Amino acid sequence: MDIGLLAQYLANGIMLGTMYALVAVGFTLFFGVLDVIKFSHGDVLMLGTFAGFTVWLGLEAAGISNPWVQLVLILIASMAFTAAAGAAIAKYLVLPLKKAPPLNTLLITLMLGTAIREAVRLFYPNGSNPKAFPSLLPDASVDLGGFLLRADSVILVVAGLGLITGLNLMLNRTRLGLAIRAVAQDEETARTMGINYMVVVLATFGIGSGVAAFAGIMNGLYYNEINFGMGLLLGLIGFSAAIVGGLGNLYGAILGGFIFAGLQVVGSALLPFASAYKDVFAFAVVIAIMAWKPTGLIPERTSDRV
Amino acid sequence: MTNSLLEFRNLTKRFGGVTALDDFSMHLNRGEILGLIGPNGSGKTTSFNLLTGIYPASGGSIFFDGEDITNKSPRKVYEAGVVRTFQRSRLCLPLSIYDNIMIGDTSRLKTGICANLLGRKAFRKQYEETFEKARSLVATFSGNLADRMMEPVGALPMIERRRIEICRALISEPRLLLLDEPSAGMTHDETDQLMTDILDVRARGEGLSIIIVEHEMGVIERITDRCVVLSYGRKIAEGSYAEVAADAEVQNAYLGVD
Amino acid sequence: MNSRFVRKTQRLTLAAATAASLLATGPAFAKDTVHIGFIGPLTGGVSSIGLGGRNSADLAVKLRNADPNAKYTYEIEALDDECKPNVGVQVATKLAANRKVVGAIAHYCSAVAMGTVDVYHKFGLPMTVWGAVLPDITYGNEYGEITRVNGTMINQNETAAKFMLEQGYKTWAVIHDTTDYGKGHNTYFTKYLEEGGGKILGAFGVTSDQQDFTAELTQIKQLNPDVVYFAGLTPLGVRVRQQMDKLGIKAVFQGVSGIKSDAYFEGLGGELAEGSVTFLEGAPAEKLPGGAFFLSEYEKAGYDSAPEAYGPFAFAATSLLMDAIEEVGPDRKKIVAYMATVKDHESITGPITFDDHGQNTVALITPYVAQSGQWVVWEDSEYASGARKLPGKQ
Amino acid sequence: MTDIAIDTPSRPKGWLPGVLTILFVAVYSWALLIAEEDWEVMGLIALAAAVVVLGLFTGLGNKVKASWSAHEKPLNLGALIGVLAVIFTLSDQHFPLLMLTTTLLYFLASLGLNIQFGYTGMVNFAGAAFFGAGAYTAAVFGNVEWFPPLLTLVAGGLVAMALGLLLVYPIVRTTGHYAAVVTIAFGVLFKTFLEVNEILGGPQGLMVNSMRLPGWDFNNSPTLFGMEASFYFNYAVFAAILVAVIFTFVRRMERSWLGLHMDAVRLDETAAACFGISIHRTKILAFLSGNLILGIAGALYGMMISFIAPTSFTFSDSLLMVSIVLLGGMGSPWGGAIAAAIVVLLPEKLQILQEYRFLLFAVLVMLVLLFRPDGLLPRQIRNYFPGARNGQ
Repeated sequence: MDIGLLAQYLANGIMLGTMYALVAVGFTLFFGVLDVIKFSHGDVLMLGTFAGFTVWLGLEAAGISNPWVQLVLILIASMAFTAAAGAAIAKYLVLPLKKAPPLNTLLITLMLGTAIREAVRLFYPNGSNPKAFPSLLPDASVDLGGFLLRADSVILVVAGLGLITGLNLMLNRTRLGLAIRAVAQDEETARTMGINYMVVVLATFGIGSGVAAFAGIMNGLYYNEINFGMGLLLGLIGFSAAIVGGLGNLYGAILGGFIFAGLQVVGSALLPFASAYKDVFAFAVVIAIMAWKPTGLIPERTSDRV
Repeated sequence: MTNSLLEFRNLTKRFGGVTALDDFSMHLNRGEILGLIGPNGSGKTTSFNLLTGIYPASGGSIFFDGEDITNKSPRKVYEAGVVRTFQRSRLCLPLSIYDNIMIGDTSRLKTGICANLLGRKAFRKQYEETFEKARSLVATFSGNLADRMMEPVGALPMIERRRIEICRALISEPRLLLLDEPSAGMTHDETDQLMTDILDVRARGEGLSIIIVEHEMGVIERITDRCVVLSYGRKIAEGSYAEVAADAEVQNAYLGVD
Repeated sequence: MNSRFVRKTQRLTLAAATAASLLATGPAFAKDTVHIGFIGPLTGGVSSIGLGGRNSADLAVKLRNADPNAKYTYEIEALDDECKPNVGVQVATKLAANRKVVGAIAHYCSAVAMGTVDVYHKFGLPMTVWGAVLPDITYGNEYGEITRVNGTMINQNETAAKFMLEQGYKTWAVIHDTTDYGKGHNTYFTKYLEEGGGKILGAFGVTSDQQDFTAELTQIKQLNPDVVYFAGLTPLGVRVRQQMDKLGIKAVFQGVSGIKSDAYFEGLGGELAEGSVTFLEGAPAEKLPGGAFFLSEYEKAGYDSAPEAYGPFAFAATSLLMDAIEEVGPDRKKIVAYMATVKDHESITGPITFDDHGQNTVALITPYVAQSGQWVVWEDSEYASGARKLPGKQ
Repeated sequence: MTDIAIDTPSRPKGWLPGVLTILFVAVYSWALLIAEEDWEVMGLIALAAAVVVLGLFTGLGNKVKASWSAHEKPLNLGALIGVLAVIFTLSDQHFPLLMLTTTLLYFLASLGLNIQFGYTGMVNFAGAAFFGAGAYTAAVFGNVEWFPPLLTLVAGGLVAMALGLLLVYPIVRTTGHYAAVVTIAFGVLFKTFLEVNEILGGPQGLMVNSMRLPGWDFNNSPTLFGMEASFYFNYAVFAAILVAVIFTFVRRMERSWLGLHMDAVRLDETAAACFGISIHRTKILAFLSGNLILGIAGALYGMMISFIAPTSFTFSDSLLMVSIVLLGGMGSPWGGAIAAAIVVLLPEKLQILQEYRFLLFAVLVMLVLLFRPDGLLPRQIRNYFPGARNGQ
C-alpha cells in the first residue's frame, strides 16, 4: 500500500482511538468506584456536546467570534455541564440502586440514556435534525505526498492524549486520585480511613463524564456534525472498548479504545468490501475477544467471595 | 479399599502473591467427623473451595474415595457425593423452601426437555415423591417449617435459613458434608439443637462423613472425632480436640503470638 | 397561461375574501368531511423537505376548504415516515387500513415508496407520489393505485450527464447510498455519462447513515477525478462534502435532486457548499405557471418552514386528489379509476398527464448551483455568466 | 406429622373471579382497540387505573389471583377463548386487528426473553436482532416457491437459534456486564450487517410473502357468516393459538426442574454449580429456547407486516423488548402480556404519545426499577401443579 494512504489511515485510527479511549475511561472509572456500568455515558456525552453547541450559538449571538475564545468557553461549559449531569445521575439513580442486582443499574442507565436521547430529539429546538458543528480550529494543512496532515486533527489528538495523561496523573499523584483508588480497592476500608465516600463517588462520576464531553466536542469538531443519536454509538463503542480492555484499570480502557479504532480502520481499509462493514468487523472481533478472554484483555481481580 | 475417604496431598493455593494454602496434607476417615479449625484467614474456606472445585489448585492433589478429583468441576465433585454449606448463606431468597432444597437434588433427577415438559404425569409423580422426602427432612430440623414448604426463603429468619441450607445439602444423601461455620449467628442453644439434628440425620443413613469449620469450640469439642488446625495456610496440628487444644503452637496461633 | 387555471385562482382568491362573511352567517349547508392522507419525512435529516411538502399539501386543503363551491370539507392526516422504509410501511398501513381515508399523497424518499406501494395496492388506496424519483415506483408494478406528479430520476440523470460533459469534465468518482434511490441514480447516471463519453473511475456504495467516509474518500483522492458524483440525500451529502474538504479533495461536488434543500447550506455553511451542482426535475417554482400564486399563498399562510424543492408537487398532487374527489366522490375505487384518465390536468407545476403506469411526464430538468449560500438556477448564476468558476475550470 | 394446611380446603376458591376478569379484560380490550377519539382512550385508561387501584385495595386482586391459581387450566383456556372472541368481533377491522396481533407477537417475544432474562438472568440486548433474524428468514424462505410457509415459521425460529449458537460460547463464558457487551455488540453488528449487505435488501429492506397454510393464503380475506373479514383476521387467530401453545410450554418449563435450574443459575451460579447443576447446559438451553421463540415471533411478524428493514430491529427496539419484560415483571408471563399491550397499544391509541413513546417507556421503566423492581404483575412463587392440594 502507498505510504500516503497508509499514513492517512493511521492518522484516522489515532484520531478515533483517542476519542474512544476518552469515552472508555469513564466506564472504567465508574466501574472502579461503584462496580456499576453507567450506560447513559454516551448520551450524557451527547448532552454535553449539545450544551457546548448551545453556548456557541449564544456566543455567536453575543458577537464573540474569536474561535479560540469560543472553543475554550464551549469546552468549559460542556465539560462542566456534563460533569454535573454525571454526578447527578450517580446521586439519584445509581447510588439508590447500590443494593439491587448490578444488572438493574445497567438497565436503569440504559433507559436514562434513551430518555436523554429522546428528550434532546423532542425538546431541543429542531432536535431531530443533525446540527452543523462549527470548525473552530485552524484548518491549515501540510500535504505530505498524498497524505494531508491537518492542524486541527493534530491539535485534537494532542489535546485528547494530554487529557488522558492528565487523568492518569491525577489518579496517581493527587489526594483525590488516591481517594478514588482507595474506594475502588475496598469501599469499607476507605470509609473507615475517613474518606468521604459520597464526595469521591460523585467526583469520579463528574470527572468521567467531563472527560467524555471532551470526546463529544472532539467528535463535533472532527465531523462538523452533531446529532441526538451520536452518543449511542460512541457509548456502545466506549463500553465495548472498556470491557475488551478489561474493567480493571485505565490502561485497559485506553488499550480497548485504540484496539476498537484499529479494528475499524483495518476493517475499512483492508477488507475487500464496502467500508461500512468496518463496524460489523469491529463488533465481531469484540465478541471473539470476549469469547477468548471473558474478563477482558487486562482482567480485573476476581472478587466473587465464596 | 483404604479407610480414608478423602485425602489432601500437598495442597497449595496462591492468589497473586498471597499463599492461602501451603502444602496442606490431611486425610478424612470414612464416617468420621473432622473439625477444621484455625484463626480467620488461615485457609479453611479456601480448602473447601478447592475441594468443591470452585478454585483450581495451584499445586498438590485431592483424592476422594481413591479417585483423583483435583480441579474437577464443582458438578463432578457433587456427583461424587460431596456437598457443602456456605459461610455466608447462599440460598435463593425469592424461591420457596421446597425449591431451595430441591436445588440440592434435581441434577440427579431427569432434567431432559421431554421428561420435564411433555411427560407431565411422570414428572408429577417425581414431584410428589420428592416433596414428601424434602418435607420429612425439613421436619427433622424444624417441624414448623415443614408446613410452609411453598413459602419464600427470603421471609425466614437467618436461623431457619441455615437449617434450610443444611437440608439442601443433605437431600441428595451425600457421602461427605462440608459445613462452613454452620452456627454463625446462632445462640448457644440453637447451635446445640442444630448439631443434634445433624447427628440425627447422620445416624439414620449410613456413613455420612463430615468436615466442619467452626469457631465455636464447644461444638468442635462435642461432635468431632478429630481436628486439623490451620494457620496462615499451613497445618500446624492434628489430633483429637483435647490434643490440639493443648498444643502450644495452636495456642500461639489463636492468641496471635507468633 | 392556462385560462381555466386562472379562473380557478380567481375563484380561490374570491373565496378567501368572502371567508369572513361566510363564517359570520354560518355555512348554508353542512358539507361532508373527507379525509385524505399525507406521508413524508417530518423528522430526521430530510425533514425540511417533508415539512415543506406537508405545508404545501395543507395549504392546498385550506384553500379548497375556503372555496364555497367545493362539495366536501377536507381534512388532511399527515404522517411521518422518517425516511425509513419500515416506518413508512407502518404508517402507510395505518393510513390505508383507516376506511375514512380515501386517498393519499405520499413519500419523498424512494426507498420508502418502494416498500409501501404494495400496501396501497393491497388496501386499494389511491396514492400519488409527490417527491420520490425512482422510476420503479410507478414502472416497477402494475398497480392502478399508484400515480406520480413529479418526474423520475431518468431524465434528471440524462440532463445531468449531458450538462456536466458540456462543462468539459472528463472523469468522475461516484459515491451512492445503497438504497434503491442511490443505486438507481448511479445506474442511470453511469449509463448516460458513458454514452456521452465520460469516464467513471470508481463507484462506492455507502449506507445511508454512515458517518465516516475516510476510507472511500482516501481512495477517491488517489483516483483524482474531475467530479465527485454523489447520489443520496442531504444529510449524507453534507458529510461527504465536508470530509472531501478535510482530505483535500478539490473536485467538483455534483449531487442529485436529493441534496436540493436548504438543509444542505445549514449543514455546510456557504463556503463549503459553494460550487456544488445539482439537478431538479421541473422548472423552479417562480417560473412555473401557477408558481407565483403558490408561493405568495404559502407566504401568506405563515408556515415556519419553506416549501422546499418538492412543495409545489405536493400542492399539485393534493389539488389533483381533491379534484378527483369533487368529480367522482370520496370512493377509493372511483378515484383510482379517475386517476387513470387524468390528461392535461391543470396544476401549478404545469399540466399533469399520467401514462399507463400513472407517471406524469415532466420533461424539463433544471440545473442548480450553490452560490453564496443558496441554490441558484444555473442560467441565472454567476457561474453561467463567468463571474465565478467551478473547480477545475480555467 | 403436623398437617395444618394454610388454605383450608373447606372453602374452595371459586372460578367466578377469574371468569369475570377474563370477561372484563376482553370487553375492555375490544373497547380500547376500537376507540378512536383521544377522550375515549383517556377514559379507558382512567378506568384501567381505577380497576387496578380497586383490585389492590379491596382484596379483589387477591381473589382473582387465588381463583386463577385454583383453576388455572380452565381459566387459561378461557383467556384464549376471550382473545379469540375479541378477534371475531373485530373481524372486519384492519387496524385494530393489526394492533392486537402485534401485541400478541410482542407478548410472544417477551416470553422468549423471559426464559433468558426473567428465569436464567441472561439479559439479552439483541432481542430485536433475533426477532429480526426470524423476520428475515421468513422473507428469504417465503420467496422460495416450494418451501412450505408453516416451516418458514419454524425456520425463522431455527435461524434465530443458530445465530444464538454463534454467541453461546462467549455468552456462557462471560457473566454480568461482560455478557451484556456480547449481546449488545451482536445487536449492533446484526443491524449494521443487514444495512451494508445488499443481498438482504440493504438499508431499504425486503418484502415478505404472506403466511400460507395448505390451501389458504393469509392475505386473502376470509368470509365469516357472509361478511368479508380483514386479512389480518387470519394472522390474529393464528398468533393467538401460537401464543397459547408457546405459553403452555414456557409455563411448563418454569414449573419443572429446568425452570428451577434456571432460577438457581440466575440467583447464585456458584451454589448451583456446587449442587451439580450444569451452568452451561442451563444457560445454553435457556438462551437457545428463548431465541427460538423470538425467531418464531419475528417470522410471523414479518409475514404479517409484509415488509421489513434493518431499522425495525435496532438496539432501541431491543431495549423496548427488555422494557416489556421489566415492566411486566421478570419471570412473570402474564405481566409480559400486560406490558406488551401497554407498549404496543398506548402509543398507537394516544396519538399525542406516539412521538414520545420511547421517552415515556424509558421513564416508566426507570420508575419501575426504582420503586417497583418486581414489575407491574410480580412473579408468583413457583407452584409446580397449581390447583393441586399437594403442598398447599
